[in-house]
Amino acid sequence: MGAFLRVENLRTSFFTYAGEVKAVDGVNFELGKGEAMAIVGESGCGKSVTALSIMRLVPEPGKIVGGSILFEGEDLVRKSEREMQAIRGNEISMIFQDPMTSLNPVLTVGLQITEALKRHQGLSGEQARKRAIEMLELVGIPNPERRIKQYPHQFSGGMRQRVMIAMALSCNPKLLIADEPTTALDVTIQAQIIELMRELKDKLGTSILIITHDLGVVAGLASKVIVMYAGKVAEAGSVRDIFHNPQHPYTWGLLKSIPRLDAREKKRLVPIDGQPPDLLAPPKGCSFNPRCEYAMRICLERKPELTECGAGHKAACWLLHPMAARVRRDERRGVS
Amino acid sequence: KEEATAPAGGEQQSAAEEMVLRYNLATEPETLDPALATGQPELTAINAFFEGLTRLDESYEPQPAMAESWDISEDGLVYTFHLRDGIKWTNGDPVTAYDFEYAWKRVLNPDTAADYAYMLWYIKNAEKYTSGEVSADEVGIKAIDEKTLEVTLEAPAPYFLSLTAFPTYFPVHKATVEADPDGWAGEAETIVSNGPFKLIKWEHKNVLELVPNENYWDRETVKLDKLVFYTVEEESTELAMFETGDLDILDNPPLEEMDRLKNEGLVIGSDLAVYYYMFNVEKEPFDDPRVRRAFAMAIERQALIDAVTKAGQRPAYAFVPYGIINPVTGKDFREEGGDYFTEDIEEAKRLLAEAGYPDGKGLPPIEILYNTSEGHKKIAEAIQQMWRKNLGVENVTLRNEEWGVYLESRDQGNFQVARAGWAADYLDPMTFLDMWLKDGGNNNTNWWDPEYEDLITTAKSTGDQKVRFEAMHKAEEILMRDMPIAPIYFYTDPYLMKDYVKGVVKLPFGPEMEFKHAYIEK
Amino acid sequence: MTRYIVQRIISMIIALWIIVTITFLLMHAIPGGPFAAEKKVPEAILQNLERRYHLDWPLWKQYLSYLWNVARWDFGPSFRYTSRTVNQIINDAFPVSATLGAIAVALSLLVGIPAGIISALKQHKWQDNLAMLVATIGVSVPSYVLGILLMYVFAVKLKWFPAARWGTLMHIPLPALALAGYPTAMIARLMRSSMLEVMRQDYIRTARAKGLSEKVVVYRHAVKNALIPVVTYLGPLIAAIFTGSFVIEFLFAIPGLGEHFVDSISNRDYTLIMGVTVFYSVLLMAMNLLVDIAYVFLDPRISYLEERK
Amino acid sequence: MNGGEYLVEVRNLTKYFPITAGAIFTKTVGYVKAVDNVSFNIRKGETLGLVGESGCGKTTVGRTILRLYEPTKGEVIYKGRNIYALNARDIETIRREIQIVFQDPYSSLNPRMTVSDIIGEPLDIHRLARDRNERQERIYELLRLVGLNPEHANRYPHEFSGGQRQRIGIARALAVNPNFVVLDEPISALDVSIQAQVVNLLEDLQEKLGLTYLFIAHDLSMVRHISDRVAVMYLGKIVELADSWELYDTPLHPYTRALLSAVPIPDPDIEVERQRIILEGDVPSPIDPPSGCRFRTRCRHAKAICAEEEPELRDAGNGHLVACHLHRIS
Amino acid sequence: MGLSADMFEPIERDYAQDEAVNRPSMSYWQDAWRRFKKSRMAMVGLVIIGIMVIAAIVGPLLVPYTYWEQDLTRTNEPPSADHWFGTDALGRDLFVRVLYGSRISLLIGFISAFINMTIGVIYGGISGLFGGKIDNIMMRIVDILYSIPFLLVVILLMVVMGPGLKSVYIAFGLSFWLGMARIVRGQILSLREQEYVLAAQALGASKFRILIRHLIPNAMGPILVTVTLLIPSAIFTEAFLSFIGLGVSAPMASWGVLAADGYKAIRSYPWQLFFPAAAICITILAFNFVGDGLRDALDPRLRRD
Ligand SMILES: Nc1ncnc2c1ncn2[C@@H]1O[C@H](COP(=O)(O)OP(=O)(O)OP(=O)(O)O)[C@@H](O)[C@H]1O
Ligand SMILES: Nc1ncnc2c1ncn2[C@@H]1O[C@H](COP(=O)(O)OP(=O)(O)OP(=O)(O)O)[C@@H](O)[C@H]1O
Ligand SMILES: [Mg+2]
Ligand SMILES: [Mg+2]
Repeated sequence: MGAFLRVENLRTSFFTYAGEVKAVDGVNFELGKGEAMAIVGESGCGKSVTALSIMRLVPEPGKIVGGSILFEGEDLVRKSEREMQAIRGNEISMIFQDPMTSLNPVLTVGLQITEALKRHQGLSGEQARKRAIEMLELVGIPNPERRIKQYPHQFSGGMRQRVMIAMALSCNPKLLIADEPTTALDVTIQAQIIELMRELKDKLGTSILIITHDLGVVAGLASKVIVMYAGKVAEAGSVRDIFHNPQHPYTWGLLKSIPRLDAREKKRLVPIDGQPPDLLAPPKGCSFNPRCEYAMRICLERKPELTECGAGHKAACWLLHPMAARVRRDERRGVS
Repeated sequence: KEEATAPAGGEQQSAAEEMVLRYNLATEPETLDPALATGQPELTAINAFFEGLTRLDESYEPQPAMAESWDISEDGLVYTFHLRDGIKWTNGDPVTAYDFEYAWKRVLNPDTAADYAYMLWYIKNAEKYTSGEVSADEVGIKAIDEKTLEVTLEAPAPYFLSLTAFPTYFPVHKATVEADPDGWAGEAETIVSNGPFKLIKWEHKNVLELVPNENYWDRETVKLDKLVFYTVEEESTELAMFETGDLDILDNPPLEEMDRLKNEGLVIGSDLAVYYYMFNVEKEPFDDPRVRRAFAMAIERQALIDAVTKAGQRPAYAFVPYGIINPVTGKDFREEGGDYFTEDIEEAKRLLAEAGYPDGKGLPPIEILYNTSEGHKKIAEAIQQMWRKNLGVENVTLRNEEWGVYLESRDQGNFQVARAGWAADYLDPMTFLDMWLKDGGNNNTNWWDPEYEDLITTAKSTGDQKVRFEAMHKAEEILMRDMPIAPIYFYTDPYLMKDYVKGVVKLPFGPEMEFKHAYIEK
Repeated sequence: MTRYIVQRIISMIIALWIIVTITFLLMHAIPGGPFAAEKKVPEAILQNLERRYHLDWPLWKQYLSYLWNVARWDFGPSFRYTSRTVNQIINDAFPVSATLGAIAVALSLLVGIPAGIISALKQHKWQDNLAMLVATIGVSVPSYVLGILLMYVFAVKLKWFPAARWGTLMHIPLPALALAGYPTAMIARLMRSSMLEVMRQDYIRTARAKGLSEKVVVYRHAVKNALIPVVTYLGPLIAAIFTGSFVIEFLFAIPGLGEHFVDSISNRDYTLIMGVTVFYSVLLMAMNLLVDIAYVFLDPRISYLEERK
Repeated sequence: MNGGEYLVEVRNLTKYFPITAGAIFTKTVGYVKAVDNVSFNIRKGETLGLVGESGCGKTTVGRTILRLYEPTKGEVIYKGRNIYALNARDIETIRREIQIVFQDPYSSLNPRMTVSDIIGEPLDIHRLARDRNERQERIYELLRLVGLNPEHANRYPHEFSGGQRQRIGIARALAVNPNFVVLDEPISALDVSIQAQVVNLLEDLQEKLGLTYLFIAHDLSMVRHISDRVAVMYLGKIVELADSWELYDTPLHPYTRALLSAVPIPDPDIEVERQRIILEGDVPSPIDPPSGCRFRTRCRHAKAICAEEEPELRDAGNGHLVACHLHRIS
Repeated sequence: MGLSADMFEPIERDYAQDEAVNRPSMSYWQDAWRRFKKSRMAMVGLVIIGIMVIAAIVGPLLVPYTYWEQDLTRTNEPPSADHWFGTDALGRDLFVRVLYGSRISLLIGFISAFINMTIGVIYGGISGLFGGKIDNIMMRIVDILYSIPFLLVVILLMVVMGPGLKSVYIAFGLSFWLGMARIVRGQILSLREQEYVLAAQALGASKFRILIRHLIPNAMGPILVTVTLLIPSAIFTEAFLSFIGLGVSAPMASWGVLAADGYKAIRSYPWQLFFPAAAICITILAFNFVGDGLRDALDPRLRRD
């Protein structure tokens, strides 16, 4: 049967007047049943588009131009719109990144939560309402009976995000795609939500694909991580691999730039220098090369392949090539 | 019977069994109160279910109706009418001379404020009563008893008998009127009448339905089972209804279809009306009779009729239309009088040059005033072009004004040339001629002539038809000599009836059609 | 909202008063009077008439007495339809116009909204182009031409319907169609334009992500958002169409209110002019109030409570 | 407090949103007490962090300070002038000095403006660019500052990713060289490296130009990093306010403690073993907040007095303000 | 694969290198115009309108007839080589009359579009943006203008100003933007609650700026539809005004007047209606093409080109 979800060489582009924006450019990954995987990476590197591609909801003028998305062995790319309707919300649900615009401003929150329940679970109006209230309670919204009659604009940013979460979780999907689900939440609620997801994963065997910038969340929830850069997977591996043994200079940079609560004194943060690439005209060779401290001549000319560098740990970097000089270990560790 | 409720074509067949005649009044009657009615639709409808002392026959002669007979005094001033026996209102009450007295005085009563009160001003002191100068008792209307009505006139009026066939002279049911003086004639339910038919339904702006009046003295003559009046205003719609069989008479054929309808048997009925252009004789250049004459002569009337008005109108070279018989000679007044001018371009040009405008040069800008209407516009456009072409008058513009504004402009003399029309109130040339008196309310031309005034006064103060007609011919001659007006054509009234419609009489003035004798023959 | 509605009603009454006043003044300012005719009424009779209808009063007195009557919803006797009152005329004619108008509005909504939605969903495809062509013809062919064509084809030629008049159900379809032409086109185009906007919003994506069928996505999630321009248009439309269309009523000989709007002015039937004007403006303002209330239902973010500083 | 001139003084700020019921004849049946009698000051050149539970009224505080919402009560003194007493014209000019970065990056960007229009708008409003070239240059500079590619100037908001949108919002706020910026979760959608870049940028600007920030965020490590002082809000009230390092080292309010214990650590090994203070009980609603101390329903240490009396914000020494009965007692 | 060791040499780089921005920055309107130019239908519409305008200006000079010249012997003739569009009831050449008519009708179309885009949009925008009392007052004024019988105003205008296009413009200016104002207001009421308005406010944008730069561009869809669909009503309203006596005097005629003259003859002389009506239809279609093209061009989410 293979993996529960297997994305192969997925390529999604936006065809703008200025040219083709290759938002996702050959992404590969696998996700097992009941597994949680995180996608991290540069803002604008194609994480959300990857997620949308799986849902087959890439907005115009975007198109999936290649690759396949095997979900339980079936290729979603080839499914008809009608078939997708039965899958969306029911088997795969998604929490969108922008909670403000993702909720319909003119329908009550209650209606928006219940409609998927009615459609996929065949609940009656009253049952669905009960379940909606339950879900809202679960995500920590006070006074849910009253709140379900309100409209999204009457909610705070975080509350809207929780509504989105409640909506996505309500149908007990097999795969949950969460695009930055907790950015607007305070840490206590965030912890609560993460806990909720973890439970879902452990008890119901839900697979989770979470996109986040909060490496703390990654550490707390996921077992696998892929790091994306400029539409490509830069590094993929288990959480441990990524946090303790990162192989890609971009991952190093990421880890270096976090301020930590356990730090003892205020230090200046260390961002990655340079500008992110323009996906319209990505740099030749490795797209990270203009910002890479360790760039070599080959990086300017050839794209690095994703190469194995440990069990289930891969990175796309010429530094891993046997011919490249070894970079000092502590340098890679980044922080501390 | 069942099909009577079916739409469209169905109604046609039921007509065969039920003898229904459907006619289009063309507008909603403003009222069905004989005292207040003024327009043709009202008069037509009222004439069908009310009746006066007399009724006009096919040759427009007054025949006994409510009155069985009458006596006229030697001097022609006192008329004594003898009412029929057994005449009844629709509610069963007898129709009496008192009803007439009441009705006529009601028309004259200042509080009634009837537009057509002046139709009764031939009666002694009538005008004074309307103006509030004398009381009702001094008016020359008197019911001697239930059956006898005595009417005294101000001056001899030989056409008085035909006037009594006019709806303003119809009787009304006193009790009904007094119960609701303003509203009784607004709904079918409250109307009590005395004519050949009886109004049973009046859906406003939609349909009026009449059935024979069982109480009518001449019930046998009335053969229709039902008379239906519609109020369709648009001519092309009327035509469509005529074609689908929803109407039996087409009374207002659209201009655009005239050529086609002529081939289908359109009857050009006569009408007592004239279409003319009037000149403001106080405005340049029409203060000069030669100019007026020249302009009048330069209109190609027949071409205009053929191309534009199309309804077989007759070109007018005088003011009084055809159709009024001189009782002395038995000849038509118009034919006796003949044409007073001809279309003669050369002569027109000569006159214009003589007036100081050779080839139209030096003329001030000229403006033709007309009121909003497709037909008036076309005529004005055509005449503008004719003046341009025939007289070389380049600077003619058209001014279109909304009806009320136009009337005001006319009244204030705020025009150079304006279109106008005039229709008869009664069957006598006087109805056309007394308007050109100096203070005739409708004389907007500012023209007057002392000799003309004398002639009209003479004609008005005698009952001697010979003197009258001679005076009137003379007066018209003076009018046409000075030409404050350019007659254009005499109206006609084209209509088309289904061939199974019989006995309907087309009237030249007042009510449009007489339905008393109508029947269907299939 | 309650306060808002109360405020609105007060402002409507003030507006109504202004309308009455302006119309009254305009009416008396234009030349011509109710008794003017080509064949003039003799002076004495004219005076009687003016006395009867109080036109001999000074204008301010006429105005005040009129205001008082309007306040009691009494429009007085018609000058033209001498045996009837303006109230009677309106009461008789309005139901006819309203029936026809309601059918026409329903028709234009039933056709216009789906047509607009379909064109938006199939933007630049043949469905859209066809709808645009039909809509263009719908607005470029005035209703009288449409009416006359319908009458010719369906009454004169095919004899499916009576040519004109009012009374049975069969009298309704042709004028209703002619009447519905323009609003249908307008609604379809408005709907299309706002649907195009709405269908690209993120929340539509969310709805799709929930696996809702396209129908539900469109009708539940998109239409409500797209309806505001259509509803705005409906306010004045309903007021206008329910009080009748002059052209259509004239053409199809329908005993509605529409003709009175024009005829009363040509006739200088002062009381009728005022009556239909007041009636129409009350209806219009009521409809616009309903529209404004509908906004709040369509878009809960709209609030009338706050005045923006 | 120890010297320092206050740039912004917030006094008794209160903002209630009415809740209505009924369809047409609606009436107000209650209020969401989003911000309830909040007072604090911000010194010139400092960064005040504002943290708290989601929905506790942080955004509302930020927006009301700028008078984007009309306050229910209270005043905000900016440079000695009460912002709520200004007329419309003065407000428009004062907005050159006070800026805000919106929490929701997307809906606060006009979908029909290109990025260069959006960032150029404040320049146009306050006439900060002398000509087109300068305007253009400034736009490119701002884009680079926030880590966006100037090549993207012609794109529209919907063509950007979430984080990119957020940066557009930051660039827009910085365009006018403001004095005081309310940053409403400005970096939540950014990846850590860009976060670092933006935070560094904010700090540089503060250093160079003496900017003052009100920094609203959930990421406590970032808040501590950037703030001089931190205020903690709970259900429309400020419950604790202290110097940032002080607050993190010795949190006094039970809610603050719970909050700090919940911060995830970006290390899978530590994260798995972490002990958190789990807040129990239902989250109360700002519509009818609990009597007395608003946190008492979820507080493990709640005493009888907590339900009776509302604790005031008092100085617990060293400028560390806290609103808790327990603390006073202990 | 031919990898040589020297390719793995680290390189020195200078981070400060600023790649020059090579795409000029475009504003929304410039961008919209660029997209508009690419829309084929819109360009077709523009070309048709252009041809119409040129034909209106020079067309009449090229035809051997004048609009007033009658030939009463050749009335109601069907189209022929002599008279391309046939003749009317007075024997005038319809082709040249349609050409002349286009002068008035196109002008009226543009004027109505202009009035709507200015008075209507701004008025509705202000009303919607300010809301509250101002909105209440402004919308009651609209109600009042809607309610006062147009015909009365027209008659008064006719008396005061006399016929001519000037009075037509005034009549239009008084009434022809009301629907637009309401549509725009409805849109603005909903748009003004958007966050980007708040954002603009926070930037210190004036009310007027918010209206012009933020709200109206977002309300453009319904605005364009309304404008394009009101053009035919404007053309017919002008015909009605001319009929009452306000517009141009006969024998000059606009398309609307020609169509109104022609419609009664629809059964006997259909070409008298057909040609002016077709001219109107084509023009409106062209305006619709342009309107749709504009709508698409103004919607940045629709960048499929
Ligand atoms: N409609 C569009 N047209 C053109 N480019 C687009 C469009 N939508 C997204 N992009 C581009 O695609 C790229 C990937 O976007 P995506 O939303 O997947 O980023 P992301 O990884 O989710 O970033 P973030 O963390 O900031 O949300 C971005 O560079 C963005 O600019
Ligand atoms: N327009 C509104 N109408 C009614 N209630 C509102 C409105 N805006 C905000 N609220 C309510 O006010 C409270 C505070 O909202 P606010 O947006 O200030 O929270 P926040 O602290 O910013 O939360 P978050 O961190 O989730 O953004 C919430 O309960 C919210 O539901
Ligand atoms: Mg994203
Ligand atoms: Mg917030």
